[in-house]
Amino acid sequence: MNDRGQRILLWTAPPAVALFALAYLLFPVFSPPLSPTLTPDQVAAFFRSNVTGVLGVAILCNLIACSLVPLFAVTAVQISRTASSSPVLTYAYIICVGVGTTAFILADYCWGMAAFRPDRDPQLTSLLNDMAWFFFIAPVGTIMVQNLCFALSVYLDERRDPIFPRWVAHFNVATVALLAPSAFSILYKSGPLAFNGALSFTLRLTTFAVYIAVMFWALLRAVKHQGHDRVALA
Amino acid sequence: MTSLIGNPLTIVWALVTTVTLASWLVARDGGASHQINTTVTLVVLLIAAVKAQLVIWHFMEVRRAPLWLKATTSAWVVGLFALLLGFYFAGL
Amino acid sequence: MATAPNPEAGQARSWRQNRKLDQWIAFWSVPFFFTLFGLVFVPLSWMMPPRSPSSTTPLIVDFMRSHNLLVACVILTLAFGLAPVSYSCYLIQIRRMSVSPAFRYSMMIGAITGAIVGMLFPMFCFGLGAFRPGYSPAVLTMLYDFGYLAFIGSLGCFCVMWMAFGLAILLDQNNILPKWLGYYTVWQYVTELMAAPVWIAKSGPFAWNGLLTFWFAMTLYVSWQFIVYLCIYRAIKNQPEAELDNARPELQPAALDNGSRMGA
Amino acid sequence: MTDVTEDFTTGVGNSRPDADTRGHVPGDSSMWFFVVGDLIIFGVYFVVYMYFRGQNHELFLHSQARLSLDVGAVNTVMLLSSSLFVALGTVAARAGNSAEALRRFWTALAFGAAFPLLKMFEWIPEISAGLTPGTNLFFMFYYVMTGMHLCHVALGLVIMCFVIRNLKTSQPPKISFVETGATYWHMVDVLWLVLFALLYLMR
Repeated sequence: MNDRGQRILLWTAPPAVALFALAYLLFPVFSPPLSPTLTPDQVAAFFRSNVTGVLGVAILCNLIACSLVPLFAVTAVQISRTASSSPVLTYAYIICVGVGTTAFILADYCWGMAAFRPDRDPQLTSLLNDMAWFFFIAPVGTIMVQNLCFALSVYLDERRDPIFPRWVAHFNVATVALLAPSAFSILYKSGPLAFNGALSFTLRLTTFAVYIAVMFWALLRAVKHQGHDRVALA
Repeated sequence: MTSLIGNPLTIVWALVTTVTLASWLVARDGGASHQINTTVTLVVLLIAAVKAQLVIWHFMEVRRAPLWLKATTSAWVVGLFALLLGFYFAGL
Repeated sequence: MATAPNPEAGQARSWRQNRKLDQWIAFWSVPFFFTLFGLVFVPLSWMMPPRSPSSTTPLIVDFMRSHNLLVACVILTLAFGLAPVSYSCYLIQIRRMSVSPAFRYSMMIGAITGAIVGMLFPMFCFGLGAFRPGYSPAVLTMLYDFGYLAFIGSLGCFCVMWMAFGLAILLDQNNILPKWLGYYTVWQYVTELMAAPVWIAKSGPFAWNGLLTFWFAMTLYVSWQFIVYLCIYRAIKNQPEAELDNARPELQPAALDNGSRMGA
Repeated sequence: MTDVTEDFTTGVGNSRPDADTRGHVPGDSSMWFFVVGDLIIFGVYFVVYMYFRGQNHELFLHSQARLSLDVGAVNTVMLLSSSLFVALGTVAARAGNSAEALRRFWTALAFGAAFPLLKMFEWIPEISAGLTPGTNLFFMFYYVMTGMHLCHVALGLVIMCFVIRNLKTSQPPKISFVETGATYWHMVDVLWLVLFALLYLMR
């Protein structure tokens, strides 16, 4: 009875992921990802020639920006079920999700702004594009702490049949290592660490996608085995 | 029953109010020309110090408070107005 | 890692078996984060103490183009996830108080807003200025103003946090944290009011580098941050084992289950 | 430091100094931590104001001329009278006479509520005349200090409403809460006395 709500929330994740994939494929800025070495005039020209594409995806992302929050909410509930001495990890997890989602929304705003009036001064369009990339790629701090909190709660779980298998925790720690390099995208304009580089862009997005898939599966299993011990996260 | 008129608090109030009105008059005509007037400032600040001490002492009942409270509040009043006058005369 | 002496039956327990391990990890991450924060802001990028809002444009342009700002940005984007951990240290103490959960929820929401508008966004404003050399002085000055005003001028989110935290301490009957700390926390609300004029004044004591709005408010804030941190240490230490969520059954007082302990 | 004389409700006469309550801290002691701290914070503001006034006497004097001294004086009398009735109300409440205490606190609330109204009558003409915090340093000090004081007055009025509710509902009223509210209100009054002298009267 208690986990029906959580199951419903969990099953909102697959359509959300589908929409994010759609947005990723349709987004002209991503195919191929804009290079940081572009001069402001080239960036302005790019936005002038792709207004509909960028605006369309910006609106779509604006709508689905928080669509993965239910998944994270269910994770927070499951973290609070693992019997650590206090909900410190749950609260940290919730705040990290809030901050991370807001950063993504700000990135979406900046791209939307750049495309809203593409005949702006090229410097401003280039600034908005840079700001969008900053907010999209760079802030990995919260996702890393989020995953570490989750991993810690699994390690500290003293139940006979633990809520999550140990490897899920190891996986979360691994994602932290994989996401860390994209914070350095601020320092470089070319090479693997740049915005469009292999490490900062492709590795980060694939890691995040795999992370969502694994968490979705692990949460489904955890919610199914929750039975009826009522959780008072409060 | 505590009568209103003879009450020491009312006396303190009356004193402080008249002093306020007095300093208002002093400032109104004495300082009407709006240039530096050290006597007005000195009088006004000292009156304010006395008023503050009276309110703290009687209204806030610090009169019957333990020593540490009396000391802190008096130190604040004296220290503050000393600093104020100090900076005022330093800035002349 | 501090090995908090465990009041368990005397046998030496390595810190791994400590019952409050998650709280101690969260607790000891805060000084690390604040020292890192301090190092990044003052010696590394010399962002703090802030320059004057009315400094000349060449000075602003020169400062905004320094490479250290980018390095500061990177370190902060890696570490700023620890800010929520420090806020959750406060939240778990509020949860132990006999107050409604509304206090910790409002503090949580304030924390989420504060982490973005008060830290990440201004940091990126400075990073963006240094990222691309081609920007005109006008754009750089805008980023410079936006960065400092967002850092020092973000008021509302912290207002609600300190008010919720202060009120929770004052209304709490379990005396988790001392009452004077509650009043001290409400003062932080006053320091936010004191910072409001930064949006108006461009020089003098009320500018964003002014004597009153920055230095005095900062001394009040930093001293409070240090003192509240000591009180949290004491609160974690004094929490009886039985009261923990993962208390073993024999320690658990008979009728208490997880739900009933929280205030209505 | 628990306030040992908290529920001390002797029918003490108003004039005789009460030897037995020597060392009686009105309200709870941690509230005094707040009061003294607030006095110190405002004290720093006053001293910094005086320092910057010393830097630029002309500007401060001419700006000061634009203030209306009369509203300031009336406001001072309002706060003083409100403080008087709060003090009288506390004495009556301690004497166990809740009805009398209630009447006095209502009067105090009336006088106290007049303060923000008068302040608005003072501020709105000034702001519409173009004297805003951004005009010059004096007006920044003027608006910031009186603004922060106004916030304290607003909080004081709210606390006074709670005191009145306490007097009306609980028999006997919680004396320490009444005293705490009174202490806070008197502090607000003291701050205004100094503000009035610094902003309006001094030359």
